Amino acid sequence: MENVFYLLIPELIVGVLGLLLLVLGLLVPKSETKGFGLLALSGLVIVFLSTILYQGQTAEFLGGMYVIDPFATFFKQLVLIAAFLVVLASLEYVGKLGYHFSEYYSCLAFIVLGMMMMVSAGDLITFYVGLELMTLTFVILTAFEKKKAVGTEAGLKYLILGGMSSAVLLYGLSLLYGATGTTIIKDMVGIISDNGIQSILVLGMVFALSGFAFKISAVPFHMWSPDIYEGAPTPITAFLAVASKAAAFAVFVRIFITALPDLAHLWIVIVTVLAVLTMILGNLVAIPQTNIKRMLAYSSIAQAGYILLGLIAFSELGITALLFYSMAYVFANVGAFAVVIAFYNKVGSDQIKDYSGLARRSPLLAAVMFVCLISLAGLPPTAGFAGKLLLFTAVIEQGYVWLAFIGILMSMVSVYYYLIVVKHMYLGKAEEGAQPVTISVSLKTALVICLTATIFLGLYWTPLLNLALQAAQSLF
Amino acid sequence: MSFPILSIIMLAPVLGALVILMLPEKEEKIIKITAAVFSFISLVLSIVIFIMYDKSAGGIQFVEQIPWVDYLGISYKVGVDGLSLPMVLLTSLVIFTGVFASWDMHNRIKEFFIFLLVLTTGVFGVFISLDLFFFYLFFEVALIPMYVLIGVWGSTRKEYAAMKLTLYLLIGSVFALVAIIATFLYAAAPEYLGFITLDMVALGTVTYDIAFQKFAFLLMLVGFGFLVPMWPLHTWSPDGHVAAPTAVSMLHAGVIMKLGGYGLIRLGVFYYPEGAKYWAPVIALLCIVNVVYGALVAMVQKDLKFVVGYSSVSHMGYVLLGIAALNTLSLDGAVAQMFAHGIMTALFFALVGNIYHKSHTREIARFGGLAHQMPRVAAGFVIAGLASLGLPGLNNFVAEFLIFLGAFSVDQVILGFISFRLLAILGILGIVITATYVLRVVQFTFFGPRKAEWDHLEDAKGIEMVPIVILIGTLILFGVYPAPLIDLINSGVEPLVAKIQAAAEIGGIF
Amino acid sequence: MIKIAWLLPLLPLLGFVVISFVTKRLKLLSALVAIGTMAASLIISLGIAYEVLRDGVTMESPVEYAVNWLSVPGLTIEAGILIDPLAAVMLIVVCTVALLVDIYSLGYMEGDPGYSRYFSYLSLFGASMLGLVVANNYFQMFFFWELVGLSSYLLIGYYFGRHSAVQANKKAFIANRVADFGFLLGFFYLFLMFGTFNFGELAQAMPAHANSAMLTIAAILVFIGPVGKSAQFPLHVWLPDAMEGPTPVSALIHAATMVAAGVYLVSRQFVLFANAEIALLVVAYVGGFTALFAATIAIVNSDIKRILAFSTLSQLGYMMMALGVGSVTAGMFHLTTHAFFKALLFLGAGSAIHAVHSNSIWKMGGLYKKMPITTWTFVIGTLALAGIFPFAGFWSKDEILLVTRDAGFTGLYILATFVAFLTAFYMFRLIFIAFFGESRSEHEPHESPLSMTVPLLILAVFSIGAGFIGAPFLEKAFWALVYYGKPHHPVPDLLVMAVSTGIALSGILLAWLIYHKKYISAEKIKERFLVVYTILENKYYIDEIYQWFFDKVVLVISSAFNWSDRNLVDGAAHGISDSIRAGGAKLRYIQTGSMQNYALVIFAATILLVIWMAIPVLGGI
Amino acid sequence: MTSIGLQHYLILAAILFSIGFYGSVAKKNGVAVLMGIELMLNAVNINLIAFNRFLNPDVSVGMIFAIFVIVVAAAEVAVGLAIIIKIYRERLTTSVNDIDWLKW
Amino acid sequence: MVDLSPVVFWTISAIVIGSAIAVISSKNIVHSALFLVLTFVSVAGIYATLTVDYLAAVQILVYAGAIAIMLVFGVMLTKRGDIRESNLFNQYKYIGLLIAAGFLIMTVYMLSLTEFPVVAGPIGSSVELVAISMFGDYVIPFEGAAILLLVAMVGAVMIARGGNKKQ
Repeated sequence: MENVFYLLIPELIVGVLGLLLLVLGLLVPKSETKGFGLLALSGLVIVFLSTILYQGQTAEFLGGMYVIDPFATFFKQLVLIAAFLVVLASLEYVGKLGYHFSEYYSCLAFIVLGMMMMVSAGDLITFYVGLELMTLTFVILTAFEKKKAVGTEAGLKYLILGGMSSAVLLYGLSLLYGATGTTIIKDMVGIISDNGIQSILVLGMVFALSGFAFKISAVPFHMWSPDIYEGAPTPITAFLAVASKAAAFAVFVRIFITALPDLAHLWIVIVTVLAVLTMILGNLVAIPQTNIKRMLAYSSIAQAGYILLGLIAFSELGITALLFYSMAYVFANVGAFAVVIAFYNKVGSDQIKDYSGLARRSPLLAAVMFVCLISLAGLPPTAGFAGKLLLFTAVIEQGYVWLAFIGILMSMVSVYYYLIVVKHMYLGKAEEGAQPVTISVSLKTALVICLTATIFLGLYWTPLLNLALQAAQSLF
Repeated sequence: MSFPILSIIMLAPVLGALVILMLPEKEEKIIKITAAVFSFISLVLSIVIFIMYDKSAGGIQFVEQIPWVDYLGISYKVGVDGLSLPMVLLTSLVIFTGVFASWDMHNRIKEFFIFLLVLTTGVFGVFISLDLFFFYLFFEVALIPMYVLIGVWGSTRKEYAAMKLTLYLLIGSVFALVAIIATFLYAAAPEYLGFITLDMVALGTVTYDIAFQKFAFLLMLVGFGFLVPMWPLHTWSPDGHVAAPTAVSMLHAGVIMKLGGYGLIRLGVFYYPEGAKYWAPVIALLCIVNVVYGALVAMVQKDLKFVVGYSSVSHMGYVLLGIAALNTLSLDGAVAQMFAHGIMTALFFALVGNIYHKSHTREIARFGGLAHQMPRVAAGFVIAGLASLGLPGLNNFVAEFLIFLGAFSVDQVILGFISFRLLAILGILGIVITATYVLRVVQFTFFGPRKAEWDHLEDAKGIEMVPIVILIGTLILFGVYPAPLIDLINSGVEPLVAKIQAAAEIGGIF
Repeated sequence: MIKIAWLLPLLPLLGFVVISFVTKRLKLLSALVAIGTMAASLIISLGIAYEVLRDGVTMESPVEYAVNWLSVPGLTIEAGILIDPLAAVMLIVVCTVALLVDIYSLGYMEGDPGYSRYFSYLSLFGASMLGLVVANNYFQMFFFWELVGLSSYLLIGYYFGRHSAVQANKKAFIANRVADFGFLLGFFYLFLMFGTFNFGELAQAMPAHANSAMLTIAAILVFIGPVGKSAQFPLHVWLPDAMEGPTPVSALIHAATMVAAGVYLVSRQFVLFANAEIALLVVAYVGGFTALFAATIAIVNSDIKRILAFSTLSQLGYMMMALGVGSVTAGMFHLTTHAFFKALLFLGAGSAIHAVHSNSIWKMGGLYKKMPITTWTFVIGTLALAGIFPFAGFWSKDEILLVTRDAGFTGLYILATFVAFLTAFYMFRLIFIAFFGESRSEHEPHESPLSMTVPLLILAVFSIGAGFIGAPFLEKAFWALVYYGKPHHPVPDLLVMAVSTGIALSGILLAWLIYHKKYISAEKIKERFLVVYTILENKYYIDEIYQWFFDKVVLVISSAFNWSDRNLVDGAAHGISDSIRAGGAKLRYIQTGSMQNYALVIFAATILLVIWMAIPVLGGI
Repeated sequence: MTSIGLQHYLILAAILFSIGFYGSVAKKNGVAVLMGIELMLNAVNINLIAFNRFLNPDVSVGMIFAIFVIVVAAAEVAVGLAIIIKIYRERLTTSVNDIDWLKW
Repeated sequence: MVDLSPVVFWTISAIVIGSAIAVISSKNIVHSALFLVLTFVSVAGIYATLTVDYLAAVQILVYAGAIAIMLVFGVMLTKRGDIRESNLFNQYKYIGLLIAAGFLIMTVYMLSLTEFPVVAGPIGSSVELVAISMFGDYVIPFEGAAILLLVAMVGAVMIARGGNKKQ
């Protein structure tokens, strides 16, 4: 066997980073807190750079257990970008927290590791372990905050619902294993076409799909997510909404496209139904929300519906669109959550009505929020539009015009509740004596990155599109 | 590549916005001057291309092209022809005058001009884009800032109106977007182009299947119908006009609504001539509702801006009538009407804004005899009103004349006893109703005995006169000597008509 | 001079521009600009007339030149000049009256704050009217047709501070709009049939379609234009109200020139009507009816300007009737003479009003002592109008009666003769009440200044002499110049002359008896025919009918549409958005907060999917 | 009595899974809910091992999978109990019924 | 075919299901925990019937030994009120039953439709195979699982230390 373990360097660095942070937390005195964040940041940058080294490479090792291909690399980079932005957005938050500095960043690093394992997983076991590493660590980060009962509640809900859903997922995976006799994803397809479609396979597929639908929070498997998004610390919510969803999508796509194309006629209809329900319900329920995190949670649910369109198209273009949109979604959603974080840090409220007059109190926050919401709504000139254009093109290409219609109409519904936020920010009047909202440098950096990326990718999307295309081609 | 004049026209406003972004908020004067200067650049260059455009050659000129996204065949491609050039000129005129019409504003000036200029870039972009991606991109860029502009600086139920307007227009754009995607996917099929492209010119060379045309044109019709606005999709427009601040009303009624007509011609009729023929009867019926209904509703409005708002609904019906008739004269007229109505309605809103700014009311019943205090405003308003009712010597007349003549010459029965000609007659009747409500408003607002209540109102003077003079000048210039404008438009309409004539004979929907 | 005919409209237009933007504050200079440009136009007109006579320009061989104003495939619109004797006559009439009115206004408008504005409007009117006269195609005609309407609108509403004035100008404009609607449709039809607007080209093409239904429809539609502009029944309502404008304006626009434009239009393209017999009949009967209709109203009116206005209506009806029976010559001849004496009458009335500050004839009386020039010129004008030999009206009216009878329209002939009687009667009623008898004025009347009386005198000369240009005993007169088809030399018919003169004199006599000598009590007659009187006094309630139509039909429909717009159209939109919002508000409660509930939903959904996949009918295996 | 085959094990697993599921949704006590999840995971393990044993006994993929499942289950229980303890301290209850502050 | 006494299988299965039902139905959480241990042990018995001895041992050690004890600790630490009423059903008693039954029925139905290509044959030394794989092909998930346990440990401490008493 050729020695290709050097391809694991990114994973190794992340793992070492997590452990290092954990150990340093025991050694360094409590007063030295800033260092952890910066260490985490620089570590993530290094990891990101190391993934760039493997750009475009394809390799498998350990008998197909682990796969490095552009698809995986794309998602790894996506996760790393999200993590980087979240760490930037967390610095101030953690600083205020006053405890668990090192553990916090180390957990983030382990989440990243879990996600990287997931997206690179070539077999079900690796995927499962990565998934659980990610989920469990998220549970910890959701619930660890002291004096915050909703956080604990969210953690419990996530743990129990996540546990139950992964039991179902696991049940499904066990059936897939039973039906094919292997856990290597890319070996399955051959066996399935030899054996034909058995009912156990279908059962396994449905259970697995149910598990994935849970992770990407597609309606009606979404029910956990608004509560957890609302209860979790906001940086974690951002990370959860963006990266965990993206990682789940990565595996979802990899398994269903690579292993189960013979069942496509079955799962595409299911996914279509889920996508429609997701787009409709997510957007409708977001309308009456008064808490911005919860509103963004529902909007994230709806976004998953759009991303599913790429899978429904089941084509190179569709997957490209899915990848592109996921990346666009990272910047937009993290940007929006970063504004929420910055606002919460200063004002201590997540209520939409408290955003009144934000445009006067902090033009930057308002502008970033505005642009990010526009991107989430899929309007030009933002990355969200480019992504949605690709998605809708992909589904219309496959003849699902009605689906595109529902999608676009629902994104117009989403404009309504996004505009409510804009309304408060720009049209509303701040209370008497409201101070300008100051933003820390790190948050400002995150905000500006999100803003720039969202607009740049909306105007000039060739580079990202090419990356996504390369990634999508590696699957087919 | 030669001098990128179109790109500069388009980008000048957004550059202005960037400059303003750097300026401190307190320097209101400098901000306004900056806005004026950058919009003036656009104006001058628009006039330059208006003059330099080679009408005898026709076609698309001043083309700039930069590859953008190869995978989807997207390129940054801009250019103008006889359809878009008048719109570009219109936009630059309206924005330039709009800046001056906002000279008296003092509330959050900096943000206002930033949004306004970004919006303007969007509008320019739509008109010059020759690539569907950029077309749609600019289209939306032109819509989004509207929400904030109306919501923050507006009046009278501004939040409601802003939301309504934005949602209506966005929903309209949904239909257009689906049609756009369907079109380029369709054209990419091997039997047509064989490669995927969003180049509007290349897509125009494809002959689409009739069933597809019917479907796609309907989408375009509904989509752009929201913008035009076509009855019954129109209710956003009076509310929006009323709520918007002066410059936005001007830009909005003057230009944004034209995006609908422009889009319908440029994308709808041009790509799907058969579809257009199929749906023309529906357009014709609805547009007459627009004309007559809009005019009648305008008659009983109590708010000056509502009158103008509904008059826009009515007048844009003529544009649709011109499109429905699908012949050279009517299409010439439709484009000319978009131009003329844009100027006219901008003038209206500039004047109403002027009055409102000073009197803080727009209720017609409270006014009366304002001509005593504000003779210049009154004169301007009367001229705008005369333009609105299609008086010869003003640009609108030429446009309406062409539309009527074009529509009148269509010999087609639509439904039962309703023929195209009858609808054209009803349309012409619309100008009688227009005369009635315009003169009523003029009478109740400006004429009659002097009211001491309004003695504090000052007449327009100095910088306030800039928009009034420019807009009236344009109306008269192209009213008395329309040949440059109409020839230009015609050079753009000719290929369109050739396409319509080449299209298969297909009956209307009924 | 014909070569520079295009200057005709441009000069006054220049005057308009100069006054509006340059001399606005210099009142006298403004007036001089207006007068100067109009005088220049008059000189050009005279030059043109001279050349027409010298070069033998006839109706068949007009001088025409044009440039393309607008040209798109399928449509060419020219801006052109068409000079033939008809146009030349009209030019002279317009320029002369306009110049005199301009001069008159110098004095009449003295001290008015809007002096410059007034003269700018007059110049605008001059430009539009001259442009209309020289037009060589329908489009250009329509163009200026509307502009004269605009000038009329502006001038009627000159006193914009008065409710009645702005009400009147609105009414005038709308009535004209309605008419123009027909006009526009009419020449659209012509364009559809022949593909051109040019008079000459149309004239050549029309005979091929003589009396076709389409041509008839086109002719009738075109005629609606003149019905409005020349205030024929039923669109006459605006003209009496138009008297709200300054009196010189009434003289110029609403008596002499603009209202005659309708007659001019019909004459201009008479070939259209000649080839549509039914349309021609319509013209004749509408004209005849209007002549009678207006004259009856004039009998009971007490406003001096309105009496003159109704008289104008009546006389325009005469002209239309003359055209309708086929004689362009008679119609245009009457137009010419009428222009002078009616202008005279209006200016005289203006002079009187100026003196007594009232329009009511009952507030005047005995003016002949204080205002001799006004009075006697007024009497001359009245005699001309009544058609007393040898005043101008006699010749032209006689010719109309003659051609009507000759064309076989006996009914119309009798009607016209009766109208002549009525005319004489109501005009002398006016004279006797307003200028003779007791003075009832609250003011001390005095003779008007020179700038006002000189035009009166000049016009009086025309009122006496203008008739001779068309007198039947002349060998080469008006009839030889202005005609349709071939010139028709009217043979003087003594019977017609005698009857008309006699009947006019009897009208005068009756008026004298009733209003001067008071042998017959006007009150008694009034009481006796109270119903008739009331109807006449209320002008046959036409205004009320229109008002009712507007208030109860148009406004009601408008309000209904407005309501539906707010409630149905918008209501539907609100309904959709509200239901979406309500849907969201309801759906949020499925999120109960209980995690076991969530788990149940998730598993239930999973099972449903399994069931779905297990049933082949639903697409499962 | 027929010989015991793969189906029997799979059905046993399915029953155990259903019971586990029922326990985790129908019990109030948070610890009982965790117990239910453990039962479900055990059911999966039975599945995995049965498949491994009956279908391809020569490689031990299913067993390894099962071991990882056990590891994860252990970790999950640890974290779960920690959270239950924390929530108990905060609200003095372990009844998941009462934990519904976050909703709508 | 594996030589196996059906009687053993049926017996153990009955214990598994019976004790699992007892876990659910017991009103006392401590009893539930004890039944859970029984279930775990009997599942180990099932493994044994499959001749997977190694996993049977792991099952007893980890589940019955560690997890069940941890759960009992959890019960004790959160003890409150009457222990005999500590494990009651909630409002989803019936609907939960319905869905669980539906789940069971559908799963069994689908399983019954499938033909399995059963490969008879003795299993190799399970411990050996597992050990080789664990540090061979499965090294990445193995390391991942290690980190997972570490994180779970750290996290459990982080969480359990937080939270303050609140009446």
